[in-house]
Amino acid sequence: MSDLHADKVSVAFAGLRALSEVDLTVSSGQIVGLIGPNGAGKTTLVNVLTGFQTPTEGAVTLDGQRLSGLKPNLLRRRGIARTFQGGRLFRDLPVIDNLEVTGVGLGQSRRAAIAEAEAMLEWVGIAPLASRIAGTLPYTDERRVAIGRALMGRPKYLLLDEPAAGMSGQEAADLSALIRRIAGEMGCGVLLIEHNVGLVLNLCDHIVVLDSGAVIETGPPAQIRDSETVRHAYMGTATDTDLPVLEVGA
Amino acid sequence: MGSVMQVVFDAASLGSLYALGALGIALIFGVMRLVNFAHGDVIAACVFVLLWPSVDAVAIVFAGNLPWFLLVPFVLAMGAALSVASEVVVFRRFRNANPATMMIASFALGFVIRYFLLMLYSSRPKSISLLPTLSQPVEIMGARIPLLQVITIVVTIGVLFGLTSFLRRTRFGLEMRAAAENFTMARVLGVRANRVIMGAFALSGALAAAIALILGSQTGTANIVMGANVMLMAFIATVIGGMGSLAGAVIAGFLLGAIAVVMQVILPPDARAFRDAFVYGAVILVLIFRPQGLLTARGTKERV
Amino acid sequence: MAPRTQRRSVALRTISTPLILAALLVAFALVAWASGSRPFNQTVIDIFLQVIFVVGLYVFVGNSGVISFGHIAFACLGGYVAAWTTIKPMMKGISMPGLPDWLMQLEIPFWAAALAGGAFAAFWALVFGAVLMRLSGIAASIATFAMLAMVNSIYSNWESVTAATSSVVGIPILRVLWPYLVAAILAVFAAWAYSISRHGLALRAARDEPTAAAASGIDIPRARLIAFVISGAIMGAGGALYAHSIGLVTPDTYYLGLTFTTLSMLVVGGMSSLSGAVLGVLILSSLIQALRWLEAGIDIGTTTFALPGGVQEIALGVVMIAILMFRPAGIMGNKELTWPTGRGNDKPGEPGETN
Amino acid sequence: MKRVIAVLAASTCLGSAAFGDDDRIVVGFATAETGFMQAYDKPAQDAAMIRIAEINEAGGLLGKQIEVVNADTKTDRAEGAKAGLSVIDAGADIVVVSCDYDFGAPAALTAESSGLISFFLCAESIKAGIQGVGPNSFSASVLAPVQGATMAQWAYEKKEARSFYRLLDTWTEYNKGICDGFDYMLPQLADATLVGEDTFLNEDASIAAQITRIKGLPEEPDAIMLCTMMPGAVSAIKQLRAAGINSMILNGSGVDGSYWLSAVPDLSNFYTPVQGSIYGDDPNAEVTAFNAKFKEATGGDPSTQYTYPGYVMIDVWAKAVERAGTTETAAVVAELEKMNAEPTLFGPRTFTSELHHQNQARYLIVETNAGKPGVVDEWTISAPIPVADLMK
Repeated sequence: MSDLHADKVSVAFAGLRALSEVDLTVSSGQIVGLIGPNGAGKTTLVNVLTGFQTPTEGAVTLDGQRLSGLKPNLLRRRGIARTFQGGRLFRDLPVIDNLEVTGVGLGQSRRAAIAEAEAMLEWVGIAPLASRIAGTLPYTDERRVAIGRALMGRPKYLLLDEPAAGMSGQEAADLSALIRRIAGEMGCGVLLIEHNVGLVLNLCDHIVVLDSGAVIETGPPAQIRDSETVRHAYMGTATDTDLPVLEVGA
Repeated sequence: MGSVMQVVFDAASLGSLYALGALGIALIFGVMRLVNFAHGDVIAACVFVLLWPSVDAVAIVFAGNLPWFLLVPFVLAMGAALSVASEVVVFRRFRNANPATMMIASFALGFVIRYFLLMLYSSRPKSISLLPTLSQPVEIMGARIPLLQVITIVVTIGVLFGLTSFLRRTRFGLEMRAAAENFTMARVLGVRANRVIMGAFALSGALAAAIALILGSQTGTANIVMGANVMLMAFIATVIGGMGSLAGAVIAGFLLGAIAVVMQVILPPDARAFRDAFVYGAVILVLIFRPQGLLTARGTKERV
Repeated sequence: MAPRTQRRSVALRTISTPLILAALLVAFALVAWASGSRPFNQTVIDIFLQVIFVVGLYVFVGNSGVISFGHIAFACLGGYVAAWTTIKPMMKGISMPGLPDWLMQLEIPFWAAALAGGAFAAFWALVFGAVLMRLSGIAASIATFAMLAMVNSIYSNWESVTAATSSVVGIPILRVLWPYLVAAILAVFAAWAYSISRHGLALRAARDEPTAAAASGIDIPRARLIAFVISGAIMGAGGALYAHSIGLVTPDTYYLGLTFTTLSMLVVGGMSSLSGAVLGVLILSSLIQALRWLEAGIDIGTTTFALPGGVQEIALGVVMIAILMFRPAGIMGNKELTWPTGRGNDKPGEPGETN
Repeated sequence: MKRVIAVLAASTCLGSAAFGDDDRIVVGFATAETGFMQAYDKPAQDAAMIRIAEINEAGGLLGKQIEVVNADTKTDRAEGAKAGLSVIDAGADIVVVSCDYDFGAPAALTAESSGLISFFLCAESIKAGIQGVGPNSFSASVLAPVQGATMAQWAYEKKEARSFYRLLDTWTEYNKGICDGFDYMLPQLADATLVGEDTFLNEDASIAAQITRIKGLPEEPDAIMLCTMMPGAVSAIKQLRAAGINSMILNGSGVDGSYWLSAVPDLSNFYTPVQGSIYGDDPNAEVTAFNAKFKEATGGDPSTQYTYPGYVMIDVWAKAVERAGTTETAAVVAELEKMNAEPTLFGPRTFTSELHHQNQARYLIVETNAGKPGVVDEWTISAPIPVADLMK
């Protein structure tokens, strides 16, 4: 069983500790949720796992092999893909090319990259958008393009940074279905950062809760749902947590 | 001891020149993200305002005959005026353009200024006697150095202190610093953009004029391309100092001056001709190890 | 979904751009040929050389978005290769006695010198690029400038091999238009081929969104390096041909003047467009030529109308500023010239298609 | 390919049309009318025009009036090649090119490849001739090394200078030429020593480091051989004097003229070699008469001695044409190469089949004392500088 592992990762910016001794593991086919309030260090952790940030202490390993220190593009070639909060699509390029770029980035020829990109758009369910300029897409479609782009070359792990932000209930449900297929059909390990806690509880096999750069709770959804620590530290009040859970659960 | 002091003075006076230039470039870059290639031509123009337009070999002195206490403010004012005019006429229309476009526009403007000077004064370098009393040697700590070198260093230090307290103490300076750090944010907070930018151009122009005075009295020559060399060095200093960081620009200016002088001193005669290759090699090294510059201005590093 | 899988290949979809540009160049050549004037012929040769330089510059600057002040250094390297390999051995012995023996005896035709110049420049682009391509933005620009200044300083002082600042003469002069036309067209096609290659696509993606490009597996320094080497090769070949067009080389020819001319033409034409690169040259060169004619004086009826000296340069500067004011992204922006009826409005930033 | 041949044929036809035109004699000036070379080209060209006017007034050359065609090089090498082609297409029999070797060479090369004589207005590099441009190329001035050698020998013989310092501006070939001549002469002067050397660049804003090195010497040198040109020369001289260095300064002809002296008030102990004096004190009264004529024609006095070679050029060329009885290149070159110490207004001129340049010449020595330049002596180096030494 292969896994992507953050081993006691700490990151300090100019004396400020953004992460301290964070442990996290994602295995193939597993969906792991990463939640926590704003500024908890979730994106920093994703940056560490994808090579955008070098940990001050600790290490990232893939199947036991140490990865930290490698550049993002090399981690991507090892099969660790990600999406970004802001989307960061190649705005001036058509959708198909957005995917194609990753194909050629991974070493494919343009012809092969186009072929895979077309198949991938189909798989993600946005084939009709192929010729649209990425910068003109609505919000929801942008997320799907970003996911499609990240799935080029069949990565082993996919790190999704707030993919459901601003989505309606139906859209979030469609996204959940897609993420399930990614884990199930592709056997891809997924790390999901999300504010929509309901979605996370509903979808994930395992959840890690960060607060102020440290892991405060970890376990299966049921355990997180009931955790007093999480409720207290993360949400402040109990009522706030219930809302999204009910919404998605319905 | 005397000879070491001499080298220190040589390095400091050349460094001063580059530091003043770098400051002029960095001020405008700070508020506009514009690398102003016309700066060198503003320097040249400031020397030529001392002369009456003519294409003869012999220079006809015009403002150059004023006593120093009138001459210096006159040249500074001309520099500031020319610089502000370039903002109003040209750069104002490029506020939203990308840096490359602005850079080429500034280059084109410099081209226009240079050939305008050529039309008025011809391309022949002219000789001027600017502040001749400065061309006397003085003795300081065992080193006999030209008075002008001392004055250059003193003026530079004075300008640095003046500018620092101006930026720290006055409301205008505060606005300018805010704008240099984050222009959009500064505007939101009520900084008057046009005023700040014009102020930056005026200061930059006055700095160009100060360089013009130093260069003019040092070389005794008015030449339409005389600002180009200082401008290039200043530009390099601005970058290795950390774009947008005024202190970094000054430090890097001094550093470049020191490297150039030290190379001249330590290289064997056969290698001295290649001095510039070594200096630029050093520039590349600095950039490789500190791509963000010696002092990184806040807010210039991109976040994921 | 069926039509998707039948997309024409990228090359077929975009071939119209280099074809149109080549046709434009041929048109210029035919006008010069028809005029029969040797000075005008020489002017058009100059324009073709500028096309080679600006297109070479475009390959790197246009696709990477990094302004390079250093590319003329490669033209310098190429120009001196032409001097080293085409001057008669006896003359080389006089002007550049420090050349190694095999090089001293070498005498090759101009086209081989152009190829050798391109290869030599590409080699140094690889060496310099390996160090410099890690830098981004303005730091990269300054580093490329430092490279130019280094090359200039070395070539200006290495007496025995480059004859220092002195003009090296004896390079066979080639005053026929067609080789330059062919070379310019080849440069256009090379730039186009690079643009549509996977490396070109990857680099343009990195230009627009570097973070996402890195997350897409693109090794940005390497992608830049590839463009740097290819553009270095084009500049080197252009530099060698430039040497053959006037019969001499000096380090000074390949320095700040040419750097700013070529950069200006690229930016005015449209930095991220191949058509912009070519049109920038053709439009600005035509403008310069027209102003020179005016400056030399033209007869209107019985009076001669002439601009005073210096007005030509001032007018050129003013026109450049005006063009950039009204079209900050250059004349072409990031669009390309295509057949008017052509489909494929789906890929801007890539030759052959429009928004 | 056919088209290529067609073009070749077309251009050859054009060329021969120009050669075949025998009714007129045309002097083509491919010189700088704009850009920084204009400052050097224009005075020399004006002087050439004076000689042409004199010849035309006296009945012309081979009985024909000399016509003039111009093309502007814009102080640009590529434009220089075009300007050369322009004047050749306009029927030039001789192509006069820019004063400086670097900027004149492109036009001279076009003349050479068209089989025409080219004359540099005042280039002082040996490459402005057979050794560079080709067998039909000449220069009207004197080689730069002769200037350096002249100053070294004169200072040694007449001023008892023994310790020399060599300060070279590596910017141009001309500067290096002066120092080459100095280097050639110095070992021939018994007990003269080189106490130090340094380099700088014309555009350097400050030469403080170089000056510090001179001041670090145990004793101030008797003479500083300053191999540089305008505008860096003024800057270097000013800084040397400002630092309190009072050694005699020896120069090339490039610093001739009084137009810049205001920048270094009361300059003294400063020596320059010139071919003729612009200060009205030339030992040859005809030079002073020429100066008056020049002023009449152009409205100003000659500002440097580089005015004179233009006059010499037309003078020697016209004599060669007259002797050959034709403007045909080979015949005129042959006549020019026969000239041995041919007298001209500005000293004798010699051309040989080896050298189209002067490797020995009479120079007037101008001393600037308290800011006033004047002729104090004249000097001819004891032997011509061998061509082999010039080619180093």
